[in-house]
Amino acid sequence: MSRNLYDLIGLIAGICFILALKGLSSPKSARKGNLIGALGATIATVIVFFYANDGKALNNQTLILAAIGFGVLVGVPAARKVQMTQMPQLVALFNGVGGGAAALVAIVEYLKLGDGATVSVVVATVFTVIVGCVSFSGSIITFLKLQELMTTRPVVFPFGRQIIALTLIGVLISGGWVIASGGTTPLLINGLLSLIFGVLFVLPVGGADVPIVISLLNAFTGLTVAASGYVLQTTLLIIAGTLVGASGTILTKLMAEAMGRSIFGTLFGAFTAKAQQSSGAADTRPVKSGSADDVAILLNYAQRVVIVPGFGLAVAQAQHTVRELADLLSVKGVEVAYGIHPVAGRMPGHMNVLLAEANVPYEQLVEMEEINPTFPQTDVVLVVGANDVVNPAAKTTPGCPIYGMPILDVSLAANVIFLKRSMRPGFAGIENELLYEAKTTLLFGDAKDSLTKVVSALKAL
Amino acid sequence: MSRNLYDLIGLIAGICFILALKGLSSPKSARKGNLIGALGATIATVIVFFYANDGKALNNQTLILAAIGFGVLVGVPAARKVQMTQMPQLVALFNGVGGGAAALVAIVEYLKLGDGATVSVVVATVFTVIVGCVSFSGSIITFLKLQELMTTRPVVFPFGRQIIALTLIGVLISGGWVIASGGTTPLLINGLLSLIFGVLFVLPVGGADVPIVISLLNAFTGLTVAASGYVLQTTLLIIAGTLVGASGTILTKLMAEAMGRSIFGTLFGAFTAKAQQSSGAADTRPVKSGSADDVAILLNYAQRVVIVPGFGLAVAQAQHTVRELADLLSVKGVEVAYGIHPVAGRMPGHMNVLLAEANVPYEQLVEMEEINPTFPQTDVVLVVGANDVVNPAAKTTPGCPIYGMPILDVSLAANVIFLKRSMRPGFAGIENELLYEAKTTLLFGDAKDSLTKVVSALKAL
Amino acid sequence: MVNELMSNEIALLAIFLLSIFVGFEVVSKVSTTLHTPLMSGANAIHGVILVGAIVVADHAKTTLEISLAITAVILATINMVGGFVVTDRMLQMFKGKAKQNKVKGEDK
Amino acid sequence: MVNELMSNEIALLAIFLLSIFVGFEVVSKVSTTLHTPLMSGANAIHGVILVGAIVVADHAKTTLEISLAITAVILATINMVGGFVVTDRMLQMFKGKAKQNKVKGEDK
Ligand SMILES: NC(=O)c1ccc[n+]([C@@H]2O[C@H](COP(=O)([O-])OP(=O)(O)OC[C@H]3O[C@@H](n4cnc5c(N)ncnc54)[C@H](OP(=O)(O)O)[C@@H]3O)[C@@H](O)[C@H]2O)c1
Ligand SMILES: NC(=O)c1ccc[n+]([C@@H]2O[C@H](COP(=O)([O-])OP(=O)(O)OC[C@H]3O[C@@H](n4cnc5c(N)ncnc54)[C@H](OP(=O)(O)O)[C@@H]3O)[C@@H](O)[C@H]2O)c1
Repeated sequence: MSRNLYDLIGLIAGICFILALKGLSSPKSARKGNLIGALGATIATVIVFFYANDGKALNNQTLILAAIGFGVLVGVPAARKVQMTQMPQLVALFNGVGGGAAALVAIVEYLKLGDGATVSVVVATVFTVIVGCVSFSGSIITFLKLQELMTTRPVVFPFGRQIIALTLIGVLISGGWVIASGGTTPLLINGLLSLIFGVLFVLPVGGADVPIVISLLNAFTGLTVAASGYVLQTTLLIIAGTLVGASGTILTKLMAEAMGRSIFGTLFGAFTAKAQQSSGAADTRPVKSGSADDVAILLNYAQRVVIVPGFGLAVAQAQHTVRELADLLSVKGVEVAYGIHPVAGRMPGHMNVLLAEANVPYEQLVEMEEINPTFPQTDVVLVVGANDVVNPAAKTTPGCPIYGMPILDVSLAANVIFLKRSMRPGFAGIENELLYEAKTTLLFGDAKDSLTKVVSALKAL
Repeated sequence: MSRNLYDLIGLIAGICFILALKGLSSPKSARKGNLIGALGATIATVIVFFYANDGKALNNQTLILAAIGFGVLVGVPAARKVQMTQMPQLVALFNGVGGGAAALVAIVEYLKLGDGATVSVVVATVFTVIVGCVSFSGSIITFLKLQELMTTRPVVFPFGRQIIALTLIGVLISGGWVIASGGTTPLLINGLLSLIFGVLFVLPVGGADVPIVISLLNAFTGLTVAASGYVLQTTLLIIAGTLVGASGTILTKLMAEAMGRSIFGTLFGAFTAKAQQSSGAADTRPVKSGSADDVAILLNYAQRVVIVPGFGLAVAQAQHTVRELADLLSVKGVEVAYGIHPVAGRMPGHMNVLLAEANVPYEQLVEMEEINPTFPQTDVVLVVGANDVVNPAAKTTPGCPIYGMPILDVSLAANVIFLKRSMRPGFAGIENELLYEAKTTLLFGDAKDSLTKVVSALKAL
Repeated sequence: MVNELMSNEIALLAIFLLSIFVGFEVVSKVSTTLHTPLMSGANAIHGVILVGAIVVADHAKTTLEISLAITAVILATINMVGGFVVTDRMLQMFKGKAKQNKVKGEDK
Repeated sequence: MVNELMSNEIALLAIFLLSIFVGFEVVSKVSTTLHTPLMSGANAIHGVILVGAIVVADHAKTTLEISLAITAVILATINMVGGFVVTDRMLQMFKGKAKQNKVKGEDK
């Protein structure tokens, strides 16, 4: 296959990727978009077999095909079997291996070129190795955090910032060393330091900020792919990598904005955060806590109930139970809707996926802007493991971490029920005044257990 | 200047153009966007002097500079002095000369290359000449139509479609001839036929559809610029031309959609249109026509008045008088707002420009979506030279030409006053039932005259 | 074989296709109010054909070539300079109340 | 002088810059609901590094090179194939009521 034909087909694959991202940006075309992306990737993979070795069978072709087969055998079942609540960590893992692959590609090409590599190629190689390794090890840490194989809290260590800064300097110096002198050892050291930097860089990030970091590492991996495209002079890799790099950057920004965080704050927040003021005075105030029966009665006689799911619902994996409750209420003639806050849960849009998986009808999922005007006509709001997204402090307390974030105005409803395990605050670490209001009832316990009890109580009524 | 440096700076200019289009797409940044575009164009123009003749003064440099000076002397005053109502035709004219310039560039390069031109270059040349000439002559015709130097009605002639089709075939054949045999004569014939085709192609378009055609020709010119960029191997021209071609195409589609037309229908509608059914029965029905004094009284005792300007306001150039009236009412304590329909006037957004020119405060200009809910609380709607954009047939009469177009729901207000010259229908040629309703008062006459009378009457009250 | 360079034709094609996407995406959400200034601004941008006109005017040898090229320079300049000026004038009028009083239109 | 060809470096730079704009523009208006699938889909797209991995696996001579390259092929395949499959699974769940009854999740 001629270089021209190869590039031409590569261009077609690149356009598939553009169309894929375009499709993925709109709910109607999202699935088709993803398929177009898969088509582009397939085209690109197939044609390289006809081009790379001038049309002859590739060197190591059997090994390559076996490796692809093995990758499919690992990747597809993982993607098929993962629970929806574990989606974030799977995406992190896939991203990490991609970054690792890009780094390896650059290394092998570097080994092969030896002293023949031009300076610009070496620079691109070093970039790929650094960013690919950071993406790889960083993603592994995010995976461990999300999978709760390690603490989800920010890991802070003495002189943390200094150590991170020193590692970064080491990465840059060893990178410069590779460019200046060439050779395998410097590249190895550079790669190792980059791996360490990736770990250190993600450790201080708190569990709830992890999705932003995943998105950022995703953008990083995109850029490494673009750089290895330059090393290999493959236009398709440049286009695909840059697309992902650019859209990933914007996406990271959008995500951070949606949850009222700055990207910088997310990454370095743990070291600079002032100790959370645990407004001790509040703790002594009385709250109205109820039993599952109380809650069942309140729900039973309501005309309209809005369910507000949050992070705690994902933790408790209570999506199926919540749906059972909603169905039961619907049968009893109660109007039920779900109020979905854009950043409720562990990832943006996570609630939609969780609830959709539990077969909650799409029409019952109502976005924040649309549900807010309906709260005054709502009898009961059932807040299942959510806190920040209904905290009025976002409107009333200038200076608090979530000030300015749009919230669900559940306090406008006649009654509010909170299902949570304790009086502990949510992710942002601030007291929720709503818990102390007269219209609020608290049902303590794991969301799934509590819901199961409420369902039984309702059936018994 | 090396080719690399030149291309690099050209790339910067290209990015300026992207940022310009981006800026122009949002009201806040539009003006800055335009300035960035001008910056890019300036950069591009300046650097070519340092590159084209390897850094030495260009051949014919004095002539070139004089030509640029002359162009500035013609273009700037025209742009400065034109009345806002004549904006569309000026844009058409500027577009036409751009297309003409692209065609000339391709021709000169073709003459210079002679037999040395590769096939792909000749193909690009022929494309540039055809499309550039069509854009040139077509734009001239749109100019003549809008400036009312010729009839604004669709010009239909016997066997019109056939003649147009034959000319197109001639254009294509002569184009093929150039590619096959080269030489100057074929190119000359090709250019002439293209000029003729441009004229024939625009003649059947009715006055109100002309903006769509201007936008289409604008996209065409963009593509010719891209093609001449290929002929001259200038990356910047390819980027700039393609950007304009693509964005112009989308814009044409958006414009046509906003006024409920298909692009195809616009171009060939005149030949296929069924004779407008002039529903004769309607003519005999009585209408309530009032005097300027009646209108003044109605307005004087209103609490809230909405002014709906349309095509007729532009024709009558009544924007300053309408503002006088609005100011007078405001002083008298009447709440005044303007309801702006997206396709009222001669071009999309034309009303905003006209009224802004008359110093109507920006806040009083209310878009359709926002003004519609306020009509039930409105006492008087003053419809100044508008018709289709308030015609309820768009909602009630399936199959009529404007069916499905969103309209201003003025019939929800307590009183409606129409300022128009006759009972003739608007652009779409359909009867407006609203004119016969009990709540409607008609004040016949030129909008500017009528408004002047109303203002005097109001002052006398 | 990999590590050859991309051909010029393919590079131009890639640039062309990517520019199409950029052009499409950038304007696809524009509000109707801005259609006219956007059209006019895009119109000014293609006035950059002036660059091409200057290049061919430099190449031009015969009187015919020179006169055609110089005409192209004039036309392109009118397109470009006039286009940007008229767009700016249009957009100037979209400003809020605050700045409006100082500019009083030259319209009759 | 004009009519030379563009250099390879400049062409790649132009492609890179235009791709940045396309990437930015295409996703800049996405609704929060789709952030997660979009991230996951973009993630799958960069799995196309598989192409690069195959190329270097073809080049590879020494055992070290071959084993690194084959590892890259495996990792890239997981990224690409797994990414598209998981994104599809996620998006499948966004469907309306009509189609929902036939798929019952494999979640506990
Ligand atoms: N969606 C995203 O993309 C994303 C990403 C990063 C960060 N964030 C941030 O995360 C927060 C999300 O707000 P949110 O209201 O959904 O969550 P939240 O404010 O973190 O509150 C979660 C609540 O769930 C309760 N909970 C935890 N586990 C539970 C269980 N097993 N059963 C019952 N209750 C349980 C917790 O209280 P107890 O401990 O007392 O039970 C807590 O009050 C926002 O601040 C957002 O900015 C979101
Ligand atoms: N804005 C755009 O971009 C654009 C472009 C192309 C087409 N269009 C189409 O144009 C139409 C615009 O709707 P529209 O309601 O603004 O206009 P219209 O439906 O064309 O009605 C204009 C009205 O103004 C009256 N008129 C004309 N000259 C007048 C004068 N000197 N004094 C007083 N009245 C005068 C006419 O009635 P008399 O003759 O009885 O006076 C007519 O009823 C729509 O159908 C739209 O689709 C718009």
